Amino acid sequence: MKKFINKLDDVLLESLSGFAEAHADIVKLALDPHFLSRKNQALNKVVLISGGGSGHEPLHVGFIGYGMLDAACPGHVFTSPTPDQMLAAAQSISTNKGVLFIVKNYAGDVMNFEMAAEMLNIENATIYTSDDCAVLNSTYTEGRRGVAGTIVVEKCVGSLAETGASLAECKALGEKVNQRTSSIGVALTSCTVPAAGRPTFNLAEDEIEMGVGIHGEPGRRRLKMQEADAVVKECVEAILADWQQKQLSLTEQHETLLLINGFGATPLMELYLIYHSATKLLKQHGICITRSLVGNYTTALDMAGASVSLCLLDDEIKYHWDSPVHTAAMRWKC
Amino acid sequence: MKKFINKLDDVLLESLSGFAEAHADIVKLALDPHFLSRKNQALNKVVLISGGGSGHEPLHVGFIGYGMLDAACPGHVFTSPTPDQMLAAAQSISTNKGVLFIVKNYAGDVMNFEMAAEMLNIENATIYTSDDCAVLNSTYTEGRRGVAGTIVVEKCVGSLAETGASLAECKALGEKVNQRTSSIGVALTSCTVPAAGRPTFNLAEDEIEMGVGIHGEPGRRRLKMQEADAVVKECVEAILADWQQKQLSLTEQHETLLLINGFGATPLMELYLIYHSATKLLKQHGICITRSLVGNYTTALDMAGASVSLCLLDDEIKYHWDSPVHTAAMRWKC
Amino acid sequence: MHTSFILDAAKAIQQSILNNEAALESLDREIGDGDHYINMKRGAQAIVSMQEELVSLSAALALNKIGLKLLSTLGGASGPLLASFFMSMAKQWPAAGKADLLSIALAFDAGVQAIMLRGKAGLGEKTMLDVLIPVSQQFKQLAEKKQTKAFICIALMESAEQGLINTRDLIATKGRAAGLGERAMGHLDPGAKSCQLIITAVCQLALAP
Amino acid sequence: MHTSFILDAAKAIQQSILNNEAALESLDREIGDGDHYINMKRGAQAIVSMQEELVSLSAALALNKIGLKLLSTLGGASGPLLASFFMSMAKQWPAAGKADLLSIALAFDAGVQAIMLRGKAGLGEKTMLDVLIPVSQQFKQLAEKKQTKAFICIALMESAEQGLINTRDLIATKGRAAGLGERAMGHLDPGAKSCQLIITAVCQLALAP
Ligand SMILES: Nc1ncnc2c1ncn2[C@@H]1O[C@H](COP(=O)(O)OP(=O)(O)O)[C@@H](O)[C@H]1O
Ligand SMILES: Nc1ncnc2c1ncn2[C@@H]1O[C@H](COP(=O)(O)OP(=O)(O)O)[C@@H](O)[C@H]1O
Ligand SMILES: [Mg+2]
Ligand SMILES: [Mg+2]
Ligand SMILES: [Mg+2]
Ligand SMILES: [Mg+2]
Repeated sequence: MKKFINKLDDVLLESLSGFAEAHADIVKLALDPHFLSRKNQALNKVVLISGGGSGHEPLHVGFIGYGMLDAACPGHVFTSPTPDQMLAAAQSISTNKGVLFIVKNYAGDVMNFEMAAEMLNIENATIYTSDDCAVLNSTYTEGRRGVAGTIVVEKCVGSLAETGASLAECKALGEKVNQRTSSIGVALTSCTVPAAGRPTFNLAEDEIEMGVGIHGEPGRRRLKMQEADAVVKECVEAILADWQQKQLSLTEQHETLLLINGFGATPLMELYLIYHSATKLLKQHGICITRSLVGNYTTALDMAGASVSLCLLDDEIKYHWDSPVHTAAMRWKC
Repeated sequence: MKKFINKLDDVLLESLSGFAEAHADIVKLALDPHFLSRKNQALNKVVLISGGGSGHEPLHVGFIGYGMLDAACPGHVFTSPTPDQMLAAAQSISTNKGVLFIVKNYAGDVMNFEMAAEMLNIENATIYTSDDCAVLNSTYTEGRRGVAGTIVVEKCVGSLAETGASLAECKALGEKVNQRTSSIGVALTSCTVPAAGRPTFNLAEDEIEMGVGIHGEPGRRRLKMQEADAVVKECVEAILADWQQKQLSLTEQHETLLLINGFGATPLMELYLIYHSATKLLKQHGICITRSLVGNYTTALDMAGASVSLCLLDDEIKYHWDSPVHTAAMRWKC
Repeated sequence: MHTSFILDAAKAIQQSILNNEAALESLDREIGDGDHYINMKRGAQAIVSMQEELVSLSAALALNKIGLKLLSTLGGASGPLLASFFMSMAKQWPAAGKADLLSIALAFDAGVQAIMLRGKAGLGEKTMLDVLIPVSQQFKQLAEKKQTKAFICIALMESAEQGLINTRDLIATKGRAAGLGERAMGHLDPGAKSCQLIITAVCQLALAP
Repeated sequence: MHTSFILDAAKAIQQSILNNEAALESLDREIGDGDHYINMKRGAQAIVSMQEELVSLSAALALNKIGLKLLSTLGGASGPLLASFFMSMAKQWPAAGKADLLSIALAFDAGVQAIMLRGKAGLGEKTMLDVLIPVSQQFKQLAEKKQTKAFICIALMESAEQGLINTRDLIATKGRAAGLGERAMGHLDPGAKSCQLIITAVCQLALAP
């Protein structure tokens, strides 16, 4: 394993420090317990707090700022943050509108945020994101994972919160966006957790993992590498099947947001090729794409691979997606 | 080699198509010869055209748009574009202010742009960027390479051109920014050119290449992997030595822009750790950092590694760096 | 049981985790995300570092502090689960001088119940509970039957071992492996492995002369 | 020399490039950026595809078209250089019926001069010129001495081979390898290798009965 690190124990703090220094105009870093929050906290709005294991950057720290999150609690690499972080973050920001936690649906994240929520003496609610449609038998298990679609939830709820909307309204919008978003990822290589020092899993030189999780969790099936169009086809069809199962109905005038997310080591050149492939296939299915995002937004350290996310827009979601945002990783109209 | 591609011959065109589709609000793609240009071309400004081999995305296509480039000519992977591309791009955009080519200083790029410039019947000039201070004996050779610092040149000249400045003024600013910017990169792994199908060079599991070029050209020296601080120290000292050689003098009130650029496969987490390390070291040398950029901006396909660039700001450069920009890869204040 | 035993147990557990790095690490790489060893190591280290702070406390207070510490250092899924275990066990812990085996077994069981509640899980879901539930049941039964400490310790170690082995052929329905379906079969659950290590370390310590 | 010879030469060159994939590819990987083989292959393919368009043209016009085609397909450093070579050679090409060996040698030399001008390079800089300059000089000398075609062809192939070998121990001062300093030593220059292949393919064709 070759990585730019000093001591293993210091990776997280040094990296967060660099992030806070590079974006000192937007965020500030609190230590012990660690969390990052907006430099200039807006008052009179629902406080949006997300978090999760580190190694998915820019998620979530890169989405702190105007129009998106108020704070993010980074755990160790691929390890959920602990409740004291969420408590400290929530308590450091006081508005009279309550706190909304945005949590990716993983056992660890769920339980840590849940304990924080129980301990917090401020009105609060939680949105669990679960856009990953990779896992087929998820109805028999504790449910689907939250992956790249989480960004769309954070962006839209962030925009709504900025208008002074209530906790219930923010939660409702977040749940709607989550419900209308499906994602699936493919790994070409494993990732390497710094502290482990070796790849989490092994893929042969001609194998790929379809439906991989953003921590390198095995997915739906392992298959031989194929041409991009074939791989993307399986992704697109998984998403459309999921939409059918969710009974998302497509009107004539429907619009969608297509997000091609890189896992960290896949060049932009390939991500745009995937985007092109996905648009071709989606068009064949009569899907109309009117918004797009391509890049490394929800990564899995140094994994090569990408995920496809599709969100069925409506006027409300579109409005909040388009509205101004000013964070380290996403900025427009301001 | 596992990559998201269909046929080798189609990689570039499919990827450019995806880019043009995903950013149809900003750019349009012309075919045969290939180039991308702004969707809404501004009149009455110097036309800025850059280009180079593909595989460095978002450079240059990601920097087309308001406040930056007017067009970019992408060559095959790591291969300079051909003069007909530059000619077609220049001829498709007509303003009365002339054309400024921004060219990274590589034999191939230089000669292809030169031939285009000779064949073009529109007033034109060229800026050659040469920020890479990795190569020690560059005074005896045809000169230094242009690397990540090129973005700073494109951003600042782009901003100035938007004000209606003349060709000479734009060229002068670009050359000033180039002169005040030094960069050096380190590779932890090679990259793999799709058509070659195998890594360009080999690094042992404990080796790194200091001073690597953005095409995987060997650099200054090969050394054993060390802790990040030691690696970054060598980079920072190379840059400061270069500044001394360039006789850039630092006033009490000097300000700098620190750019930590990922080569493609290095996670943001590590890039921010490098940023932290570099700020620590630069502070020790009395350098004051007031602007920053961290991310994958000038990549080398799937190479793991990063480069450090430092630009000595002045009021003019700072103004043009801060001014609004709206491109696929860099957007602020609009 | 005295606080000093708890402190010694913490050290024994830490040692056992460190000794089993390869196993813990590879199990979570196989059906999880590869961080379980690191999490457990960090948690154990944090507890062992509390020696001074804990030594003068009652066992119940010490157990509660341990739970709180785990809550803020472990993270992941195992963090809130093991933290809940210790905090709930602490609540039920018998008063000083009344710590007979049955009341310890009941406190232990309260801890296991807390994990079930927090994780919304039961037996057969391929989690740490596949070790903890049978161990707890047996502990209560044997303590009710007034078996000796030595007998109980040996039985619990066996039960833990068996519970762990049982996880091998289960399909996971909780935790990170829940997405794997049949592909999780043939792999032990990492959390079950650490619980088996913990139980074994404590029982061995209790058995020592 | 007739246009048909040029077309046959293009095919022979293409074949030679394809046959030497491994060498061309690895040389540019070692001291360049690994694309030289792909560039040359693309260029050769483009020229071979022009057969129909070229067959009815004069040699000079065909050579000029080839230069223009290379300019728009090759890219990289070799693109403008080889394109300039063909376009300048075309300008100096003797009129039909006047294509004696000396005038061909002079046209070839004009092409090499164009490369020197465009690349601002000369002998000993570890580039294709280390093959082309000696070959051109010898071509002129032997043609002036009215040596036979066969003699000249054999001499030029040897000269190209020697020029290529000479690049091995040079430090590059032009092109992508210029940054390498002493590390470029021990490696042949990829552009020199393709030029040696081109010259050899053409000479062999000229030698064929
Ligand atoms: N709902 C649950 N109930 C009980 N145990 C669980 C549950 N979810 C996960 N676990 C346990 O946690 C272990 C994983 O812990 P760890 O690797 O530290 O956290 P994470 O899964 O968040 O990376 C699993 O092996 C399993 O034993
Ligand atoms: N200034 C120059 N003069 C002559 N030949 C050059 C010059 N620069 C580069 N070359 C030749 O070009 C070759 C590399 O070509 P190629 O790999 O196709 O382009 P690039 O270097 O742009 O990737 C070198 O091996 C060298 O022979
Ligand atoms: Mg984890
Ligand atoms: Mg090249
Ligand atoms: Mg784990
Ligand atoms: Mg090359």
